[in-house]
Amino acid sequence: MTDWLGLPALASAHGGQIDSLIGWTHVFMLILFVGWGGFFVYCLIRFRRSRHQAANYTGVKSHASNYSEIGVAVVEGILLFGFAIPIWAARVDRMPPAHEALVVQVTGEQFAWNVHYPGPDGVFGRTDIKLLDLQTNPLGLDRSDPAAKDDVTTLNQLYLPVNKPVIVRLKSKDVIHSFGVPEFRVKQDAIPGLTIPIWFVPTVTTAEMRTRTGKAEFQYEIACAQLCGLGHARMRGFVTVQTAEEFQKWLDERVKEASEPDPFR
Amino acid sequence: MTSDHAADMTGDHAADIDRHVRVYITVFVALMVLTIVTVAVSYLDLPIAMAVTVALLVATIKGSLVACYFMHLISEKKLIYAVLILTAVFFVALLALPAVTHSNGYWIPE
Amino acid sequence: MDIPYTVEVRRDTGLTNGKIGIWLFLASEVMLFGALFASYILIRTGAPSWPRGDTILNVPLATFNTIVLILSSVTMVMAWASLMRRRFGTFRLYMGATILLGFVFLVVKYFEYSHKFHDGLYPSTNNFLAIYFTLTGLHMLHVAGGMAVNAYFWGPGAKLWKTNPVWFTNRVENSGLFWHFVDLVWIFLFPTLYLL
Amino acid sequence: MSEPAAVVAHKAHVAHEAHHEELGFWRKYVFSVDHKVIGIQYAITGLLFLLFGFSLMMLMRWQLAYPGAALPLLGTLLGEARMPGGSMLPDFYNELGAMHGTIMVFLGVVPLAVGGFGNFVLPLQIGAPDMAFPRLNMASYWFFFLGGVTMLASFFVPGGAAQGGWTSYTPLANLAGTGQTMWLVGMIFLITSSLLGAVNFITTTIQLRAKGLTFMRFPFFVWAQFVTAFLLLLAFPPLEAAAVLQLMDRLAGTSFFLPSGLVVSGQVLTVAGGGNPLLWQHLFWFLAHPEVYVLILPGMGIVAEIIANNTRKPLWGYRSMVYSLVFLGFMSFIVWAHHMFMTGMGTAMAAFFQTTTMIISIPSVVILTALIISLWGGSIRFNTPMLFALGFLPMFGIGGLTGLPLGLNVADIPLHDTYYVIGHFHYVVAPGTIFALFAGVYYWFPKATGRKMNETLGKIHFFGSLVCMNVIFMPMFLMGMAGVSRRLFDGGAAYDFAQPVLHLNVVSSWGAWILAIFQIPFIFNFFWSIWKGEKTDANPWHATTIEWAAPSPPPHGNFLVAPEAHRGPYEYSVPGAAKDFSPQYEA
Ligand code: HEA
Ligand code: HEA
Ligand code: CUA
Ligand SMILES: [Cu+2]
Repeated sequence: MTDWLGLPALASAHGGQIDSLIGWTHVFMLILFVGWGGFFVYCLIRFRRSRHQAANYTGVKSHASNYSEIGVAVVEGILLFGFAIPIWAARVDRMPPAHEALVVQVTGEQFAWNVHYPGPDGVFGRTDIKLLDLQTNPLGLDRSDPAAKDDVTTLNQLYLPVNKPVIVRLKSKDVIHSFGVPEFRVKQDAIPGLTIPIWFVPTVTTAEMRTRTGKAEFQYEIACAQLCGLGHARMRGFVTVQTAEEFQKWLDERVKEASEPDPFR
Repeated sequence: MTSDHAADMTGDHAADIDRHVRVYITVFVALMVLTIVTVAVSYLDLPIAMAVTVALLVATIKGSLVACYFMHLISEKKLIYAVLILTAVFFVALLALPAVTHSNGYWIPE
Repeated sequence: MDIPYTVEVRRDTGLTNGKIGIWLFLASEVMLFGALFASYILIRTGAPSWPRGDTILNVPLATFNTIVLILSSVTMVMAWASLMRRRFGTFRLYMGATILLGFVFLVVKYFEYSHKFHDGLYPSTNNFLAIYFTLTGLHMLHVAGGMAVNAYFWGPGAKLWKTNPVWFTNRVENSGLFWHFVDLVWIFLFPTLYLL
Repeated sequence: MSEPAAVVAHKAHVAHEAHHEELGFWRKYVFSVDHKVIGIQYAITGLLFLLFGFSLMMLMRWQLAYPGAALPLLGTLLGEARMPGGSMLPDFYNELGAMHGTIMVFLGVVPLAVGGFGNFVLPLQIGAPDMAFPRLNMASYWFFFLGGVTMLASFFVPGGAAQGGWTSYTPLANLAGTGQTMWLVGMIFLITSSLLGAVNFITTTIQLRAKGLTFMRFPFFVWAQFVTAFLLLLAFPPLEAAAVLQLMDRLAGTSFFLPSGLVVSGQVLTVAGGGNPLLWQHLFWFLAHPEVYVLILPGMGIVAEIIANNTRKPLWGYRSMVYSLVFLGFMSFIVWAHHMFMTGMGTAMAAFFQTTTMIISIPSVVILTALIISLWGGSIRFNTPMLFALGFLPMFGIGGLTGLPLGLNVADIPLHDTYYVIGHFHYVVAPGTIFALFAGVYYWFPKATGRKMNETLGKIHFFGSLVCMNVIFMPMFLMGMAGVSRRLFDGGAAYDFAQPVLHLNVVSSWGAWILAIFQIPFIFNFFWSIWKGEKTDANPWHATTIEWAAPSPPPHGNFLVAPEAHRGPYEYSVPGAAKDFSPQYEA
């Protein structure tokens, strides 16, 4: 119903509402534009000098315009209180409890996305900027902390299970970035000094999206939407949505790697 | 009224200038007293909320005294009032700004 | 060609151009300091801990300065009143006093600042000092500006008294309005920075 | 007829000018205190800055259309530091972007719309001899000039000009180089200039109105300037404060905008911390939203004047337009956070700012509707000013309407910081405001020079620009919908999801370059007409407002006989009147 808008293929549970709101708003805009535009053009043709020598001092007498303006106000009111505000409330106030969702921390930096899974214990290990090292430990994760032992970190690769609520806790190390995934209809600034949680439910696996779009190498992309310096255009991450099993398998392997004693550490 | 003075400085105005001057002196005394009060109160080490209210209250009184008498707002023209009321409204909007930022975000500050 | 209502008031508004002009300017100043106060509140309420002003700053000195500035406001308004009474001599005295008091304020502030720097306390030390130096610094600029204007009316500008006393009186009143505003700002700065 | 009277007046005036004030070249044309000269200085400087800002954008459009490709000849001229081998570096792209925005808004449109038209037309329209504070007026121009020079100079400091966008978001701006400091200093100059101007405009409008010119007899343009002046007066100081704070952060090492624990490229930032990046955004948008109405209101004023004049009938619903205008100005102070929907605001705050944003759209609808209805029953003359004024209406319509989805923050989620936003506001400022300003130039040119601009060239300029503007900006909505972020130095080439719409970048770019070609007739027309244009009398358009009572060009002091207002501003085609216009200034 909203294909005509040219939005990217939809792949999240809440996205439908957003699309239809955008859709209806644009229908409303089109009606206004065509309505007003039609009247406008008609006036230009009918009242051009050559055809209408003497202007009419009073012009329009009817109050139709007042009604149309009230109409505009009413429609805007409906879009606002009927849709926009409630949907936003759902985004913000009805965040699922952590135990029902996959919680993952995504930290933006110039110019990459650091992904951090708490691992089986569901607890994020301590991080400390003193331990931070661009190559080996970009998050400054303190491996000596028991909670950190099973933590998994990746760079620019966000793996998610399909049809399960995901809570992404957004952070930033340096400047403001913005975490946007067009197909999920999510976008949120990552602001240094704050941790901002957002949630959504991916509904289409990467594999399925590949068959749907017919693009063999299709990938969900994380696009940084906030100017963050010269690498802004290249601050690109990837989301891989898998079935619950595939995802569990992937996570277990990473956990194993992480907890294995590493001679270099 | 002040600008009317300015407009025509006839003898009989001199009289109410004297009245003005007396007012200025009283206001000056009041300001002094209030200054002492704020400082004194600050040494009482009241709980912060209390201290803030008292300090700002006193400051506001002092401020209004200056504005009303030294700046003659007490007897100013409608137009000036209009401008200042408008400003006051936006000033409030501006002060609401911090509240906006802290009170209503869904972030977890560190 | 000269502009109407620079000297005489316009009937329907009852005001001269200068009077409206200065008040509009003050309105914008209110928004300027308002924004800075808002920033102060935001930073402070966001901070885990905040020092009480008197633990870092010198309250007695500031109290003295407050008194100085209030005094200068009185002398300022007296200067205007003397013009209203057509006593140019006393105007010179009061105006001179106003400028002098302004100068005293700056000197005291200079000592406060240099003492802080001497103790290694800079704007960069913490946000309390940052906001303190920013607000008082900006206020000092205003004091200096006011002094400059007053000095002008005390000295060269005073020529106008001979040719157009009414206009001169209006201009002194307007520069007075600015001076009182600067005083007014300090009346709020003093408790917020030093006492809370 | 007023012409003879005016001409006589003019002669007489010149005569008496001769013996009482003889100003030298500098006092007369450079450091002039005459509002008309200052207005023209503002206008020319503004137009030049518009052209410059446009040129910056044409460079960017090359990079957007052909990312990484070497720009023939010009590219190499710009030097290795900016465009090695002629292909653009991302930092240079960011410089151009930030400066394009800053220059267009603060050095182009505002100086032309407010400084130029406001200064030149407003005192004439209210029958004043000059501004209330002529010296202040001159000061305000020179502050603006200083600001402009500072901004231009910033291109040549090490590290180049500001790169943080015209919004200069912190902490990015804190970390940027010297150019950012220059930007802040430049802004402080520009703000000072605007504040002085605003004080002057408001005082002038209130105090120097001609006898009988009540507020409800004001031309709509005067109302627009009046409201605009209040926006400038009360919204600019917070940005000034913000600029001071950022300067402190940059120069005195404070951290108003820097939270604790920042790590920049692996290095822990050694600052006190404890600041708040959102503080900057609040202070910036507290100005910048009112600012966008500063960009549009004078334009609306100009369009209203021209529509009334060329429909030869009164504006329909003048009163409701005025009330809407005032309401619009007031509301514009409490919608600012709709630019910050994605910073993580809770339900209550989001609801508040969405609601105010929807409310503020209504007065715009009312004004636009009134303007369109005013066409009904008119006897419409399609001269160049009118064409641009008419073009403004649907273009602003598109821009304004696309503001609505942005104002609903749920809908804003996919659209925020994409090219949809770029499309939205360019429709209001480029084919919107810029068209209105062009209309104004063509309309008041005879008043300023005593000569008309050429109609044929004008029509070429209009139709060419109209087409190109849409070719440039319409594709941006599609790119935005597809999710392409703004401020990408490669126009989105790095992203797979952007591939289907990338070709639109090429379309936009060619649109922009061809638009430039269609500006040539205008520039030529402008200068040619100053000397060679068709001579005109005091009131070539048979208009009713008071500026046309003064001779063209008006002498120093404008009117010899102080004009009086005897009726409303737009008494055209009054039933039973001798001619089809009854000027305000004729008894
Ligand atoms: C002149 C400038 C101008 C104007 C007038 C507007 C007008 C409006 N703007 Fe716009 N806006 C900007 C300039 C402007 N804007 C800029 C510069 C930005 C980006 C800043 C940045 O991030 O860099 C921006 C960004 C912006 C955002 C933030 C988007 C984001 O970053 O995610 C929002 C969100 O609410 C918004 C909303 C609106 C609304 C609701 C209006 C309303 O006032 C619009 C009301 C008007 C109408 C509803 C049209 C009515 C007309 C008709 C119906 C008649 C049609 C006529 C015919 C067909 C003949 N604008
Ligand atoms: C008033 C504001 C204004 C105006 C008029 C314009 C006009 C134009 N803008 Fe701009 N633009 C902005 C304000 C404006 N812009 C802002 C604020 C941004 C955001 C910056 C940021 O990201 O921070 C932006 C960003 C922006 C981008 C996005 C860049 C990015 O996100 O990476 C693009 C892309 O195409 C663009 C293009 C254009 C084009 C093609 C025009 C054209 O319409 C240009 C039209 C200009 C003219 C037609 C000039 C007319 C003048 C003359 C002909 C002079 C005659 C001279 C004499 C007679 C002496 N602009
Ligand atoms: Cu990160 Cu843009
Ligand atoms: Cu806005």
